[in-house]
Amino acid sequence: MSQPQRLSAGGSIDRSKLLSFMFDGRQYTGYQGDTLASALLANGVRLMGRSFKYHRPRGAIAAGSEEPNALVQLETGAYTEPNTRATCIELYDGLVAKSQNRWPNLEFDVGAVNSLVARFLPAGFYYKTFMWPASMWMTYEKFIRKAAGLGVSPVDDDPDVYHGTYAHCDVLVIGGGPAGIAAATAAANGGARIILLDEGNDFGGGLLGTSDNAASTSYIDGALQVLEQNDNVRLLSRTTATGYYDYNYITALEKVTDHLGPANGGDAPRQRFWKIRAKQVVIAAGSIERPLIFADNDRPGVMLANAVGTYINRYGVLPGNDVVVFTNNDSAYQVALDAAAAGATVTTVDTRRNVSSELKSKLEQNNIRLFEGHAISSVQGSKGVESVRIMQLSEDGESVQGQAWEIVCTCVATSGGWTPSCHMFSQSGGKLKYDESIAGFIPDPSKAKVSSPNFSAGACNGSFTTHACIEQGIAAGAKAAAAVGKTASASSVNAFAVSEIAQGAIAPLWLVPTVHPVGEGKAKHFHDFQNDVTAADIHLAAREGFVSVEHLKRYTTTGMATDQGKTSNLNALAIMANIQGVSIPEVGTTTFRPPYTPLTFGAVGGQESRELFIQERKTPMHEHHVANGAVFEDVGDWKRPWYFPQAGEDMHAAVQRETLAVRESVGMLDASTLGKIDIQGKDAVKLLEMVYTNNWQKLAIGSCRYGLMLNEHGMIFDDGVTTRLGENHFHMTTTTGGAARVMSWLEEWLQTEWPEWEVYCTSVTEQWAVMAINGPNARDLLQELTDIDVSKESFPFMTMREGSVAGVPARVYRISFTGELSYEINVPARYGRHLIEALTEAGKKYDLVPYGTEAMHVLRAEKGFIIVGQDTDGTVTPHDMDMDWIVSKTKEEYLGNRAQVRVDTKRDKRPQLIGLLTEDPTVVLPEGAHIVAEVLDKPPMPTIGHVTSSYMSPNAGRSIALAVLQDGINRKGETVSLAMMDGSVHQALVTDTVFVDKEGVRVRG
Amino acid sequence: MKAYSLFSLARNAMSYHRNWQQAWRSPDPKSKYDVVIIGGGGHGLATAYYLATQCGISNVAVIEKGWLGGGNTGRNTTIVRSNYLLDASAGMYEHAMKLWEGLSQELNYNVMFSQRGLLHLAHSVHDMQEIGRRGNAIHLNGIDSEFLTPEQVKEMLPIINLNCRYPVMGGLLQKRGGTARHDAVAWGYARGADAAGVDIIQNCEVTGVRVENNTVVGVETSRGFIGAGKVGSVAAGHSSVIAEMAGFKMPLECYPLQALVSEPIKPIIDCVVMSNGIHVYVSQSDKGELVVGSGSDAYNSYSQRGSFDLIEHTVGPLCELFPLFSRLRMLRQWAGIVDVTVDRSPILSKTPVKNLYFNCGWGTGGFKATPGSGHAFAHSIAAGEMNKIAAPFSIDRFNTGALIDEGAAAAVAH
Amino acid sequence: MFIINCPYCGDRDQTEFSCHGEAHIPRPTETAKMTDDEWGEYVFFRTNPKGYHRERWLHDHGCRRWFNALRHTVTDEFVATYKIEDPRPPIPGEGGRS
Amino acid sequence: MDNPVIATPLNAAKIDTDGLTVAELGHTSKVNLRGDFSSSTVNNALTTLLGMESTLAPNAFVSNGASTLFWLGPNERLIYTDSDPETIASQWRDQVGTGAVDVSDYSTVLRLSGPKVRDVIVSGAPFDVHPDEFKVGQCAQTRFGNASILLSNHAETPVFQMQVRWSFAEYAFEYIKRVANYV
Repeated sequence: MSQPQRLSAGGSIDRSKLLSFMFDGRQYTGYQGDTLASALLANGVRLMGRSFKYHRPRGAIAAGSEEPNALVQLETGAYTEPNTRATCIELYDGLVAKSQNRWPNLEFDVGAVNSLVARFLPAGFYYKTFMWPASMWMTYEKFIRKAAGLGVSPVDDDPDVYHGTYAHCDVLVIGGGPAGIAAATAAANGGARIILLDEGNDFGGGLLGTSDNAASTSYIDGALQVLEQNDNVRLLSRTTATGYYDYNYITALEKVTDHLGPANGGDAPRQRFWKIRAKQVVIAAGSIERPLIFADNDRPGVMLANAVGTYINRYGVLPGNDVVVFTNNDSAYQVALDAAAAGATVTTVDTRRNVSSELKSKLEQNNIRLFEGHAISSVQGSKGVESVRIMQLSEDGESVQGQAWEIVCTCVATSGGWTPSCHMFSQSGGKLKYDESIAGFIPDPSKAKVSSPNFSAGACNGSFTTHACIEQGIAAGAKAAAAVGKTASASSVNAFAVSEIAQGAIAPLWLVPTVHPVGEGKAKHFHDFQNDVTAADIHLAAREGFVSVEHLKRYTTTGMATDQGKTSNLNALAIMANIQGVSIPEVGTTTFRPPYTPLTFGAVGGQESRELFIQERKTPMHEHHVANGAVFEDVGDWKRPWYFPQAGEDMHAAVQRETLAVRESVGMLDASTLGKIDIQGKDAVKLLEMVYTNNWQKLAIGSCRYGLMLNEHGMIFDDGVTTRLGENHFHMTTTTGGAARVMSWLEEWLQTEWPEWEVYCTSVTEQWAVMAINGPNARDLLQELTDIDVSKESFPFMTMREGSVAGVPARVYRISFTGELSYEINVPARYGRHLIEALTEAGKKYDLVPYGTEAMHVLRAEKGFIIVGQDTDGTVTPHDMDMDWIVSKTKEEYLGNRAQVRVDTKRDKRPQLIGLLTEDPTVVLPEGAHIVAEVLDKPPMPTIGHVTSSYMSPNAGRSIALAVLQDGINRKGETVSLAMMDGSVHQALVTDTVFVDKEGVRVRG
Repeated sequence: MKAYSLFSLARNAMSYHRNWQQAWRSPDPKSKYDVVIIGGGGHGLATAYYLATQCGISNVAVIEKGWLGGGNTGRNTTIVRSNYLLDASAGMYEHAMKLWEGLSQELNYNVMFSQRGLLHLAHSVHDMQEIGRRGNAIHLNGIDSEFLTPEQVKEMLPIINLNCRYPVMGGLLQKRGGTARHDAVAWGYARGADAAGVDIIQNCEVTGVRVENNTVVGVETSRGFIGAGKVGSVAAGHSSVIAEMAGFKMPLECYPLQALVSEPIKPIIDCVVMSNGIHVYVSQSDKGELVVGSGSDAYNSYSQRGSFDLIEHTVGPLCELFPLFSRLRMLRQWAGIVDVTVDRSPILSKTPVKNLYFNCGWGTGGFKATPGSGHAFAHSIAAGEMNKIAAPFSIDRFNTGALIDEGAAAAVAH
Repeated sequence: MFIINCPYCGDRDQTEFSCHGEAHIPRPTETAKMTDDEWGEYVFFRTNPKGYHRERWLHDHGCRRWFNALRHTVTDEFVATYKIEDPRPPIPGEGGRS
Repeated sequence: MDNPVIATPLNAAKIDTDGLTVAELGHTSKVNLRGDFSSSTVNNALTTLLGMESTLAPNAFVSNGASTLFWLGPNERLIYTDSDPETIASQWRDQVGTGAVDVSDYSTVLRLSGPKVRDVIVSGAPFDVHPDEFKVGQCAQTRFGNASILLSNHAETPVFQMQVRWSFAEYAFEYIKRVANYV
């Protein structure tokens, strides 16, 4: 018979839409509006999963996101999703789910052997063993790892897309129950911008599970209609507030298409991640029922009372035909009545002796048997409750006595009271206070964070009746609206007509005794179901001194499971408090850490994934490089041509060819990515004098000069050529990776240290497209395209000329990073593509070769030009680089000057830049290879330097290298040894750093 | 101290675990100790443990303002490695590594030190040069290190996306690297120190450092004055505060450092993965959770709260390098307070005040050093002079300029 | 996630800004006359208070102006932001002290 | 080599989907201007060179058809102009003696219109673009994903402009294209 536990009528499911789904390989049916859990219960399936440690059989205890037990592996293949709460999965046709953490199957799970040896596996047992022999730990651990871990990760890439977005509002209302709806309605009425969100697919919160379902839903719908018509209100269902951060920044996850099933969402993203900035926040997050902690309280069929009520009233499902309601407060009585009304045989067991006559008579009218001052002392049935035994509680609640009554039942509805959901308030930085009257923590508004103004209303504030929730909601909404300068009106909120049972006082009973002392006998008292943490574990923790909340948590793992202790934390605190004989607040409360419920990684990334992960920055000539077969290198975010292989060429061959061509004829390099800064103002020279180590006063207009920048540690951090365009006007270039850093460096000093100086820096990096042409034929090539007189005499080395190149306005800098005759042609970026095409065309007769960054590196190394970040590493001074020539001896001050003369910076024998020539000219030393003081047969060996740059140089006709070597400048001519990781050793001659054209005639040619 | 073993476990099971003794006592402070250690984190407890067990000084108190192991010891991502570039760092971290390798047995407490390997990924020519240099330096310091090709990386990590935004060009592997159970380290050292006679005093906040003619004589605490022959401050994020009490400044700034874990899943990655190019720092715990290191915010803070954008900039890269993680979920995020020096290396040093020693500045990398730091600090305090391993980490280096700059050595991009 | 009041642009999201450490540390003049210790003090040593902190922020995704802020390092809450040339706003509860 | 192609980073790419139209403007001349905008010298320069007033509230822009002046900072403005940017820059330097730079090619400008515009923008920008907060005539420098942008509101309908650096243009455009499907 299908859906044997489905009631013939009632609930807000759509019985006209029959859905079929698969659980553990079996076909079932349910209705639109079901959750996977309600549908399984309707089909009489109570066993839904296995616990983490003991593999105990488990069923759903809740109907919402607090569920610790009923975690399933949803769907398969690329769409699979581990650890998904069956109580939160909206049923769709064709849904496929599997139970987790069991082998070979749920009914028969080998792992359950753990529960047989459970007594040997108390909290923290692993700290006490698996230590011998030491070598075995890794083997033990393999098994531990296999055993742990619940569900399985997908093995394919996520086929879904996600959307992240910011949102702003006057008032954010967290929670769409009676309090939240009232707050939003009251606040919206005055024109405030509102966002109202709720994790359910329908608004209404607790009301959706109440007996007079019809009346409640019509009340909700009425309120929602008004809100929907208001343009200033955004209603977000299926949206969970996951985190509450400083200055009212709240993150929320919206499940946009999950409820449609895999690949049914069309263009819409699977989930949307909201980053909401709210001027005011109303927290109406409701509360979570606590289970009573009694012997074997984890058997499938033992559920939270409100969950039983919700399954009956919202889903039209009767979780069991024989129901025992076990409570220490009045809220569960309505559930008893609902179950009876649904046709169940109901017995109510109340730990209290003073049940109100009103409640008693209600039970009598419905033939519900009541045991006062009694408790469940044991549960029979392992894969599902078959019966419970109840016994009388002693006055002090410490023991059970007298005769045991056996009551046959398939469902136990238990209520140990209600815990306000203070997560959001606590995350906002607010402190909680303990409220005896409800035996729970509530927000302490006097200890809220000033920068995150919020109001708590309803059950999360300790008020559990619908009428109280609505009143508080109205008040909170009004206050929030007023705080943003909007008026609010209570009258806009409809009156709630449904009557409720009056709630009497709760009599806390944190641990229900059995005939055995806690921890003895077979039965276990679970408070953290998923992590299998029992009252006995808390006793052990106390015994061993793990008494502070955090120690308790970490030692027993209570509250650390995927439900983060929503149903267990307070029970654990209370049990520890009793053991120590202190009050619950004295034990303290653990910090509530985001997210409220687990948050999909993909959603957090939103759209900023794949191509949008990190921008690929490209120069105006990029397409031309692609067309010419460039292989690109990532330099920062930039794509730079690395080399241009021709048919049949590998990287080495291409680079050798490009390198030769430059010195033989002419080559061109895209240098657009270098940082460029326009510097103007009457104090511009003063700035250069401070940020560079050399002198800038006398630089002539139209001339260029190379400069080194130091930080205040005295270490090189960038370099480049700067050109004087006018008396008070300069054009600075920086390294590609350093562009932003240098710009910020200049502004920092100008704005914070020398605000009175008149200097204006503007980044013009992308204003200019730059092609560098290098080689003996560079002049002739340029002459073909320009009206500038490029003759040696009128356009000398280290000067700049303006004119037209290839018919477009250009600045041509005669500077060189190759030691060749070289011009860097700058044209406005819009003409970049035009320039490179013109050069290619005119270059044909000179066999113009495009070359990439690798050939550039070889060419500059042949000349001993350093690359900041490769030959330097942030710990080297100009002297270390053998560049004393660029440090002014006359300047009083420049950044980093004082650091040059610190004890350690001025000591000799610091690592210094030198050249290396290997004994065997065909050996190209690996970059990073180390020079050793002496060669030993095996490490450790003392090192005295390392290779920073190393290439095969076709122009030197052999391998060359740059290295830093202790006292290197004085060691030229010596032979040093380099020890390779494979054990081999290379000898190399220490030389100066120039390997080609030592006299430097070519660059001035 | 009753020894832990499979047998003690079985024996206690028979008596329903009623007879386990306290892991450590909760004594009232004495009026004076030979050495007072400020801070009951891993480093402080290790220092006390080695003072009592190796330096013959057992009249020691560890003073903790909260619960022991409650600072960065209980908030880090539990990574252990010793593959550092510079000799001073290699000396310290390899010293720690060697102690890690026998720690569970030494403490008779399973700290679950698991050498599942630690893999650094290189994503650019510059990264390759960096690991090339570091790999060689580590090798020549006698520490294990090997280079991997992208294919070998893929073999170790079948689920990795080699062709991510900055394609993986190679890797540097330290097989002896891995993880340990962070809480267990604090608890194991505490239990061992307590057994050796050390008083561990929790919920006791240091409110002042009493100095007489430039020599420390004790500490003012929320439980009264406690005299001390020598004081070792191992207060991590609160070191500047202790220094201020003693009347000097430290070259430190405190930042929030964030981390997060996923829901537990069956084993999917075995080794620890670090990528500076994509900014990923992930391992999988024995419980099955992906443990992910995030970044530190750039503003000073003692709040143990970070900015959410850092979480975005941690999860994004995680999914870029491991696209299949996209459907997994973040279970919990948190932050610690890290005390950072300019050269990103720690301070183990004498101070301007006689007999007052500081161990701090571990920044984002302290956990892995715990045994080595405690061992070196204990022997240095006992001797009154920083020992060979600790000496390079003196405060003086910020005046002489002899920084130990691992950060800068990793170099800026060109 | 702070809202930061840029003295020029008004309230903006934290992600438009970057923080650059303790404020009001002028670069010494005549550095040649300084000892290594004095220089080290200037470059490396910071107050790093657990409490009110004066620090420099840059509105780098905005007007690219540097400004100062007075912020509490335990609550992370801003007391004030002020232009580089502005006088220092007083520390709450400490009267005129600035 | 006469009349060379004048390129823009996106080659005038367009998006035309339900609720959103995006187009890259053709090459636009831009000049970055510095100075004390409360001074008469600056005011005169603005009047003589561009026929504009210097009084401009923070995060606002004004246009006189031929030129549009954007507030970038206390002493910084950006001008879109039909006149020759180099000439304006050099004349500014002569008349005011402060900074002026031709930045025409540094960035490109996307014009966005349609009911989806605001939702598209806030998908990547932490800035509140609600009509009550960000009115016609206002501009703001903010962040769109990883890109720094200059955003301006040109009409109620709404019509927004997004200025973005040349090398970030492709990224911003693809970003807009992707989220356009999601909002």
